[in-house]
Amino acid sequence: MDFSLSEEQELLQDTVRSYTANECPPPRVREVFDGESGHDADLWKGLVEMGLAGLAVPEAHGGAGLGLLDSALVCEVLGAGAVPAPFLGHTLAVLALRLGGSAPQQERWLPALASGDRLGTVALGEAGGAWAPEEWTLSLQGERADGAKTRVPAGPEAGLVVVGGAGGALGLVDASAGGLRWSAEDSLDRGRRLYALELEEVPIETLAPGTGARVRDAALVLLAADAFGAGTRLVRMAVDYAQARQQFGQPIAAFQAVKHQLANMALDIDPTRGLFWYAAHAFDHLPEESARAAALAKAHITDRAMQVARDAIEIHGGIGMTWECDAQIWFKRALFDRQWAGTPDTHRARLADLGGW
Amino acid sequence: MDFSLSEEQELLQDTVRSYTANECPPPRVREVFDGESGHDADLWKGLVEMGLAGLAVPEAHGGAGLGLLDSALVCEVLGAGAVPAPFLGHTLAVLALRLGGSAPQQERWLPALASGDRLGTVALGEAGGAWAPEEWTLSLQGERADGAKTRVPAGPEAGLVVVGGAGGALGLVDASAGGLRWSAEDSLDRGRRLYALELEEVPIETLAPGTGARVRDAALVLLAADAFGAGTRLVRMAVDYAQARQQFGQPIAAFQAVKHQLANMALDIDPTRGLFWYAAHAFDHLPEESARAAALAKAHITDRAMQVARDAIEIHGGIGMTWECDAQIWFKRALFDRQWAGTPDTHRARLADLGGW
Amino acid sequence: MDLEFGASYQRLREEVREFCAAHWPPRGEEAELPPRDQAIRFRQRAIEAGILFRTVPREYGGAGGETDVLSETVIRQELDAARTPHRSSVQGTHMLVPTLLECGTEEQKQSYIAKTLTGELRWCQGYSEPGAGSDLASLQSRAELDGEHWVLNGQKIWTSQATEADMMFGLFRTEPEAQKHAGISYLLVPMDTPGIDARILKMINGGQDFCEVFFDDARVPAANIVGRRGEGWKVSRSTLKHERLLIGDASGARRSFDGLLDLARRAQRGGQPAIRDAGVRQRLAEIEGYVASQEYAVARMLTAIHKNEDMKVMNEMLMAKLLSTNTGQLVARLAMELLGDEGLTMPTAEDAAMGIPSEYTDSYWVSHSMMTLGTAIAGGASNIQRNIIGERLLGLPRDPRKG
Amino acid sequence: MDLEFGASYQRLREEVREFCAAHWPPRGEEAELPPRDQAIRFRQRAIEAGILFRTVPREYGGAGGETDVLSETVIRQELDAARTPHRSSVQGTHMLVPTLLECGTEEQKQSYIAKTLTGELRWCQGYSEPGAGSDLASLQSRAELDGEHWVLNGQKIWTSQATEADMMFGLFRTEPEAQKHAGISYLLVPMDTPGIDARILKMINGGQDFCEVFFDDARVPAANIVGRRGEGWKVSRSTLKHERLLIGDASGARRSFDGLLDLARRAQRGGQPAIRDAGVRQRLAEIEGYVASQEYAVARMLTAIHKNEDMKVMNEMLMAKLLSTNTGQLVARLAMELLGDEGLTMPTAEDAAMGIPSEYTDSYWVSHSMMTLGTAIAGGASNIQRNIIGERLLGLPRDPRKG
Repeated sequence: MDFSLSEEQELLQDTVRSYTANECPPPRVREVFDGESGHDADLWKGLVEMGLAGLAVPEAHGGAGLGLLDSALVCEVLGAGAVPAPFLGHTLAVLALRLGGSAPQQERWLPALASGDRLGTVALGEAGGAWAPEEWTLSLQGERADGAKTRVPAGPEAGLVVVGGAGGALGLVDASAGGLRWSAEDSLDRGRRLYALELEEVPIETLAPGTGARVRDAALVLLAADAFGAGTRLVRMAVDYAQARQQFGQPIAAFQAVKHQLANMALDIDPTRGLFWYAAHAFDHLPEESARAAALAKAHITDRAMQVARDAIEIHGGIGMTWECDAQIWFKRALFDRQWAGTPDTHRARLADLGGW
Repeated sequence: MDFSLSEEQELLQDTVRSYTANECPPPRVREVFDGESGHDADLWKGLVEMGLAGLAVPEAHGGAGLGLLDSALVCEVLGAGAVPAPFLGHTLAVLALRLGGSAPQQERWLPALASGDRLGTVALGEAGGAWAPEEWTLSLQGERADGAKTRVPAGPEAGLVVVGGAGGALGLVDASAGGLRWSAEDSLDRGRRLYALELEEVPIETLAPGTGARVRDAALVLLAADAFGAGTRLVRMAVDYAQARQQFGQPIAAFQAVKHQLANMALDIDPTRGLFWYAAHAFDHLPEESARAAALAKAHITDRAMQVARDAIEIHGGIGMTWECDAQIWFKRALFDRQWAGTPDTHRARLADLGGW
Repeated sequence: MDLEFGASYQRLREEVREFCAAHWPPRGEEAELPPRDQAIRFRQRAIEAGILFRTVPREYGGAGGETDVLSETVIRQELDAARTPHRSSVQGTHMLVPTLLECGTEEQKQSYIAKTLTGELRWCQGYSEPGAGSDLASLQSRAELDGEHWVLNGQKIWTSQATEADMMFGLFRTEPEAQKHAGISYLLVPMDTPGIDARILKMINGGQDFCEVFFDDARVPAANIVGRRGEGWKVSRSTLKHERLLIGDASGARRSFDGLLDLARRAQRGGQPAIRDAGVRQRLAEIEGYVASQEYAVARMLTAIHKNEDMKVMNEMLMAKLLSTNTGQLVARLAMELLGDEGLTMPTAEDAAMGIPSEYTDSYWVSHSMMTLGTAIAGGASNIQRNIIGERLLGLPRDPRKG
Repeated sequence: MDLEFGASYQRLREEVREFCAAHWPPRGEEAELPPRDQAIRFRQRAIEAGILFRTVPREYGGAGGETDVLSETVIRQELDAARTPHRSSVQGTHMLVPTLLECGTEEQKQSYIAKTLTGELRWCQGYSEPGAGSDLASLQSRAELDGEHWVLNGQKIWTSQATEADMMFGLFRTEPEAQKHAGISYLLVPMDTPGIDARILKMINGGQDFCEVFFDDARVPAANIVGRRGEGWKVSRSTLKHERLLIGDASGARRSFDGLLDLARRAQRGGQPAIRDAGVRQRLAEIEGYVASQEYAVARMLTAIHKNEDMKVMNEMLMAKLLSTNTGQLVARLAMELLGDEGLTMPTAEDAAMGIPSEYTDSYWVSHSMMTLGTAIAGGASNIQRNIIGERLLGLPRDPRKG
């Protein structure tokens, strides 16, 4: 038994952590957050150079050939830093191709995704919160697709869009082929902007059946990991603030009530780490447990992280409610992780079904 | 607008409070609790002499002719004192007759109930937690009844038993007529012992249709009031203990964490008072709101009281877990109020239905 | 026990209703006026009709009569129901005016009260500072007397609508050597004084209701002090005795709950309206227990205050704030769950503004679920409230470190 | 990452399984022996087979070998699965024996260890006192040296199975003038000493696992001290370093959760099994999040300790207790709701006893929902745990009043 990270995995986290801490410290996070596009091309270029774009791409296609756990560990670091980078959508697009692409499709797209020449994204959700593959309605019959998707990351920055369609199928759309109409949604998490996508007579190639559900499961794991990172950082921010903020002649951290609130926050988020580790591990190695473990990780971690985010704002007092306080950025990061791809209740209902309850 | 108690109502509470405080202080409560029968005949006699047995009996039949709010206010005081008295079942039997009895039935039974010559009780629940009138199965067709009821208060002490039957009907059984087989259940709240009742060819008279649901609603209000009393007392017990108990050289109440736990307990239970006041008022004056208000009061107050009870035990530390600590008696009082006649979730499901949600 | 307001209040209710119907919204050429002028006119008429500011003496521009807590509640309910602009500068009408009536000079009363009541003169409150939140007594902004002027320096925060206000009433340290509460004075500050800079403080939900105000050698006439020098703390608390007429009527909690029910009807869960889901129903029913508790607690407070039996409802009065905070948090959490994808986008500017929403839209709920975080803070953090309950109601030991 | 135990541990698992199958339950004439003697024999054999007490030296009655945390976990899982009586006097085997190995005299080791391991000699622990719960250092029971004897006076509480134990190891104040932790000694006390009175402390659920023990001039040989006089506090903490081998395996939490699922299948809600109710499913799923978190936290601890990387899992180690308490409370609350009418009657004596239940009956759940109240208390109240997390993990200021 070995429920721990390998040295390589710890090194991967350290590397990404120190790179993003240097290149994208909180003031830079805020610049991008408040900026026009929410996209930081230089930062993404740097992350691509570190190999993150190809992390999940098989070595044969120019990637590192690593498992979902490795991608999740990167998400944890990105969530902790509230790093504005299109890693989530890109990685899911890579996985869609890896799991459901034909040899020619993989040959054509994976090297470009690994090298960062193309940015990938996924268009899964539809209006009304339809995130479950069985709820998707967009038709992938024929060689051209028409329809609308919502809450798509990266949007016009993307060069390849993996689109979810009726029956839980996935299709590949080359964004450079035209016919895609993007419109920006007024995103709450401005470090990961979302777009509505309309497809009109767009050429599309389908991937192997069943891939939609697998990609959704991977999304749940990555979101859980991101929320874990954001949540642990929010605890740290609350602790630091409580140590610095003086009231009644002492740091508020010295009040037992505040101290216990902080301890409860740590207790809320810290023990959930294993849920995403296990879910990521199961995704690659224990297929029969994968869907349920992913649902459990997403439901539990993002709910706990959201509670921690609320508590962190409360510890910050009024200042935590302002745009200029960094806590709001991480709060919205955690909220994105919670709401995107279905809320905790939705996934709890699924995991009850999957458990045969 | 006047959402307050009348002077008479405040006097009623004061009188019962001071009588029970004198005649049934905690050491006496414990004696009865640990005793053979759980019944204190002298105490009940005293309460009867104060007029409690006839509180809800119309004046024409020798009672005080008061409303459900007055009975609920008495329950609050009894709950606060964990007073071992058969007031709940007796009052519900009176209400059954008052609401559903024919003139001759009332004539025959109400004076005896008012004077305390007969103790009344109600046999509503059936095996498997069947408390809703529509779930009752005992047949009241014909002049004799056969079947089984559970969780009946007072049991063999009772002289008149109001029995719930199929279709939510109620029937009257003269306990002295024979044919009733009582067996004691190993009651958790030993101040209000419960019995299983088997009826075998027992003569029975039916009351007016629809009375079953009304009596159930009244039961919910009285339980809520009792739980409110028990809950407020548990807060007081926890406060007193925290003031007295020294750890690390000071009373534990001086620790901010403990102080805030106590404040949260008070905040849990204190604001719920109006729920049972209103539900009792609605029972007599606002029939269309009565069922829903009763369900809301029972669900919310007994849940809050139970949480307060758990917290009070925790404040007491290890000693709160022992039989010799009085907190356990009030804990079990609150638990009875919560579980008897259906749990909070059951009534929340009902009030959602009744609200047309 | 009687939950109806009774005949005399029913008559008052109808009078107010008729008044509103006659005067709001304005007709004819008045309908062409700018909204603010319409609102000022409406309030003038309501004062003349004896509906608004009933206890403020006539000579200062009020209606100069009697009132009671039930009348005030009935009037407010009707003015709200007709969506009239009866709330003008709440800081001015409900904090400054009572303070001036209590502690102001005759000249101050004459100058300020009448125009404040109609809303011609708009006020902001300058109490909080970055370093003085729950611990208001540690405020640092100072005013030094230089001949005929106070010279102000420092910073205020959480100043509602400071960019729109004409005047600020605020607390400034005038005796720097004095300890804590002592040495603070209550000053009236024209917002167009040179050296004052008010900046909007954008909120987490995009709202722009609050400001920071910076003072850099801003000079204010020496006469602009209310009460005595160094007694500003006491002066600022002289409004407390007026607050008993201002018990919230909890109808906000009920309206918000009704809005939550609507959201649960709109939201889908497993192919049906979420409100049909047994789990959602349980959570709604649980929340209703808290909402109804608040309603009855308010009814009990109104009754007791009306009978001058305030002492009977100390519990309710001290718990009201925290109870409402806790309920708000439960509502926010369920709303966020029901919102699903709507929780991924920002609320509209209208929904991000504070105050009672005209409609409980999805965007309102996004904003609300963020702003409930603030209710645990504004007007005394929840921990301070718990201290108060513990110490005043339960008689527990006071925190040793305070003061 | 590998969640399986791997081949070498699989072999160990099979060996233990075979051992259990061969020796438990006993057959032939051994099956006629009293249960306690059967259990003693089983433990003797398990020690001889190198399965139990693997690190206790042979000369003191152990198996005298090596072990690691994974082996210990595998062994315990199998001994539990076969329902063997491998746990004898846990206080004795897991607290006293390590202490004696660390601080005892050769004579003490010879006299006590072997018999304690088999369960022939049963121990109870005398630490807690009525006035010293979380604040153990303030204990008052005293031992005065009078010639060749310690004379004991005072009272102990929360002494498990004191009425059945042969001996107590306990802390007594021997230097009354010394402060707090100083002046305490660690003594071994035969329970049949005249002047000792052990009384069962009946619990809220009717359970009889705990006792109070009263000392009235009870005389114990002077040699019955472990370690030096006045250093009992340090001696009592010498077991801590052995505890790293005793990480719970969280299988209890999972079993308990499975029992809760069964309860939800048995209980009826609106005419169908409660587990079909959407609200109940949500609550179960939420609880599973906590249960699974505990499982993985334990797996991580086992891994790290096995690799001698204890520092990596400080968070998990310090949070384990509170996490399990919180989960237990959630389980208890849902169980009580599902129990309905069953919550109106007392649990059976068997279900009221502490320890791992053989079956999750309704009566067990009644008992459990009361006993979870105690988990917030036993072994350090939850507030103390929160202090520890705040101070040691988050680096927050220490409470000023302590010590």
